[in-house]
Amino acid sequence: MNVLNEWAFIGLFALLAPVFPALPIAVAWIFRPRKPNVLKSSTYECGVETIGDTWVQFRVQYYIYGLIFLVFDVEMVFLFPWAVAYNDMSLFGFVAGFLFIFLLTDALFYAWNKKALEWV
Amino acid sequence: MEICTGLCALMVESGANSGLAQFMSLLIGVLLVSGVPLVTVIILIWVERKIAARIQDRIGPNRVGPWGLMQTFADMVKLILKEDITPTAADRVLYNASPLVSFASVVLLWAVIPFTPFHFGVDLEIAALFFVAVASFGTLSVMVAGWASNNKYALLGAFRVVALLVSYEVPLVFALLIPVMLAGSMSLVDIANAQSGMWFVVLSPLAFLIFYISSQAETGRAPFDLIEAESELVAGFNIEYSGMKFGMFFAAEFLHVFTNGILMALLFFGGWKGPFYYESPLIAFFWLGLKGSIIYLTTLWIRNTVPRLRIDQIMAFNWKFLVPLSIGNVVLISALLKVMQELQLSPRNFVGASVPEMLPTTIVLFLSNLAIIIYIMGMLRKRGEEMRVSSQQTRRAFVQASGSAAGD
Amino acid sequence: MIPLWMYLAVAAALFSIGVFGVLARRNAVAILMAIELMLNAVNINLVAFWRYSETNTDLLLNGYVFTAFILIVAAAEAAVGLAIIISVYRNRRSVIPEDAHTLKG
Amino acid sequence: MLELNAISIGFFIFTIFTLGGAIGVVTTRNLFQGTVWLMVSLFGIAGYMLLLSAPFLAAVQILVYIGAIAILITFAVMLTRSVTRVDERYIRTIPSLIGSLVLFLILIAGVTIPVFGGHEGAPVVVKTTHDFGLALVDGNGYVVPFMLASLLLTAAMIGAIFIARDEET
Repeated sequence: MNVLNEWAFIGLFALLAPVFPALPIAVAWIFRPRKPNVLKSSTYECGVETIGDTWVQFRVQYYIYGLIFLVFDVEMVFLFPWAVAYNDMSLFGFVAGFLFIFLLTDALFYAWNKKALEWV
Repeated sequence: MEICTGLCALMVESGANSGLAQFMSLLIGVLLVSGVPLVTVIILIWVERKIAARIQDRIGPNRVGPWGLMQTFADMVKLILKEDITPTAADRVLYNASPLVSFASVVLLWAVIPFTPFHFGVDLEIAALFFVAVASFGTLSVMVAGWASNNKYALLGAFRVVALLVSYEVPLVFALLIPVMLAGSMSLVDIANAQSGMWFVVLSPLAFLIFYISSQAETGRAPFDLIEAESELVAGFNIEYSGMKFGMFFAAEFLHVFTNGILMALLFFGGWKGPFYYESPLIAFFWLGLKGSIIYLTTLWIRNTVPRLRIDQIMAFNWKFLVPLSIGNVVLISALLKVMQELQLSPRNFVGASVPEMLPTTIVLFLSNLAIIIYIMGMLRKRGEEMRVSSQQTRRAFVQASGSAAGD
Repeated sequence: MIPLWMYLAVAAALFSIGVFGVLARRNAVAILMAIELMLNAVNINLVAFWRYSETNTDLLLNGYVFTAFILIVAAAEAAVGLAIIISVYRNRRSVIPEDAHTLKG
Repeated sequence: MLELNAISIGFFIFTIFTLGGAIGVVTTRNLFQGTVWLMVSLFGIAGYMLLLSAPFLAAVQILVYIGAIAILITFAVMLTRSVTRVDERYIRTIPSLIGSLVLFLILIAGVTIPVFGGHEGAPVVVKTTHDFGLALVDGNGYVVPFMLASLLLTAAMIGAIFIARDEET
């Protein structure tokens, strides 16, 4: 079983996976009643007609959470290989990994100090 | 997977085209493996409803079939016969694609789950990372669903869900780093095999707890389900969905919870390891299923008993507590492990290590984790007390103020 | 086996599309997305060259590390770039780069 | 010239994904759809990395782009999209189109005309994640990039938070 064959399996799986939910939806599409009217197909908000756009103003806090998440997620690019090879490293391996994590934790504490983690 | 290879050989022998035979055997393998989650989800829906009912002192589904076992099929018929409304303002393509992606991303996770040491879809070298990467499609589908509905509440709900999902992914991944580090591999088969001496949950209970809590949040279950809050809000990002498409979001959530249970059994509880697991693959499969189910049942228990948290509490709990704790745990475990290895007290490779070989490592790691847990519990208790006292004072002041106002 | 030049051709096409997006789009976020496309075209090239390079044991991981590094740079660029766009939007109510001309002499 | 097998089929599919998604990004009017197109395109690139036997990079590509950058871009789109709408998509369309076409032709000529030696060989050993991890902390390896990456991310995070935060809070 070589590497590419494994991924062929995953690829086929990924192609087939959406079919499973699509099948019942397709069956439902055949059987379901279809009686749309203007009121039924309008946006379901609070009974009153929708005013204005969906583009309400969002708070910057969402972006800041996304940002911190992005940084920690990207960090995994290096941390996962580091963890995989960890058992075969010397003490220096630990020191390097520690420095790496420490620098990033710094940024987290900066955000904490600046009250950027607060959901106001 | 040997089934596939064997089948392939058989087909080639009987004179079939080798490329076609390979493709057919792959296809059969895919259908076999993907059958497991699809069958499971049908049972899960019944289990979840029954248990929720029992906890709430109800009987639950009991009409269709024995013990209501056929309830799921009745539900499916109902969902099929429901009218499926697509709002006129919605973005049609994305609106319809989103439930498909949501369910497919969870089913796809099962491609890498090993059922026994030798029966699995594929044993990827990067399976752990694959899990996190594929789960991110689920996050994206939530976002797309919320936006494509073109509804203010759906969009707001989707944003809150996504903010929560991405926040809790950070401690989840850091906790995932610990089994990967201890086993020295990202393959789930290797990780389970490396626990022959000692389960990783004993080596680092803290990592398991963090993983457990954040996967509870990742699946949007109570106490982290404010974003959906079925009984109070009108539902979150899936407000505009109806009929089978809504059912798909629901089924995906149920399946995801169980998948997480199986994953935790593999990462922390030795997977299929148990008495006599090497005798027969069925026994190995039984152990994995048992462990996964127990973890799954505890999540149901929590879901039905713990009250919801406010969104600011959820976020503060994650960023100010779980994330620093999980990072600290990684640093602590890696430091102790390296010291033990340098002192020759710990094996460099846990695969096949016996219990006595693992003992010093286990004791040191377990005690250090335990110390941290006790310390944190004390800290939390103190903090909780402070909050309780201050809230009581506020209430008393309020009562006094309103009482004097009434007296006037 | 796919010949190397096919990967490079795809990367070239991707890079050109990205360049077009950067030059022609007006919205700053769209420009940022086009920049991501260009960075990823470079990534295809790096991985392809890594895979097809002559065997040289010392340099076997260069392409790998480069690619990982570009991922990181792309992430940092997206984070800071979008933050700047949000900040400019907050002050000037505009996401068109031409509108941010305070520093023009 | 190309035999029909899993790799060439995969290459074909991923090319459609990559280039189709890229064209979607630069032509769509709606920025949210643009983000989805970008993800389609980057998914195709992850597929290329698989074909080039770098599954780790492929997974990371999906993790970072679809998992994180897509979310971030969407948040930014929503944050900047409520008051003004940019009605025209393009400025200086024709010159940019010509410029990028010329660039494309030059690049295509560069990759198809083998000026810089034509040999191609696959490395004997395909390195694994494990070797990558070891090289990261090897003093002769990539320990400096490893640390620099951390520094870069820290700087980016602090800078972005500083810029994006509301001044009044």
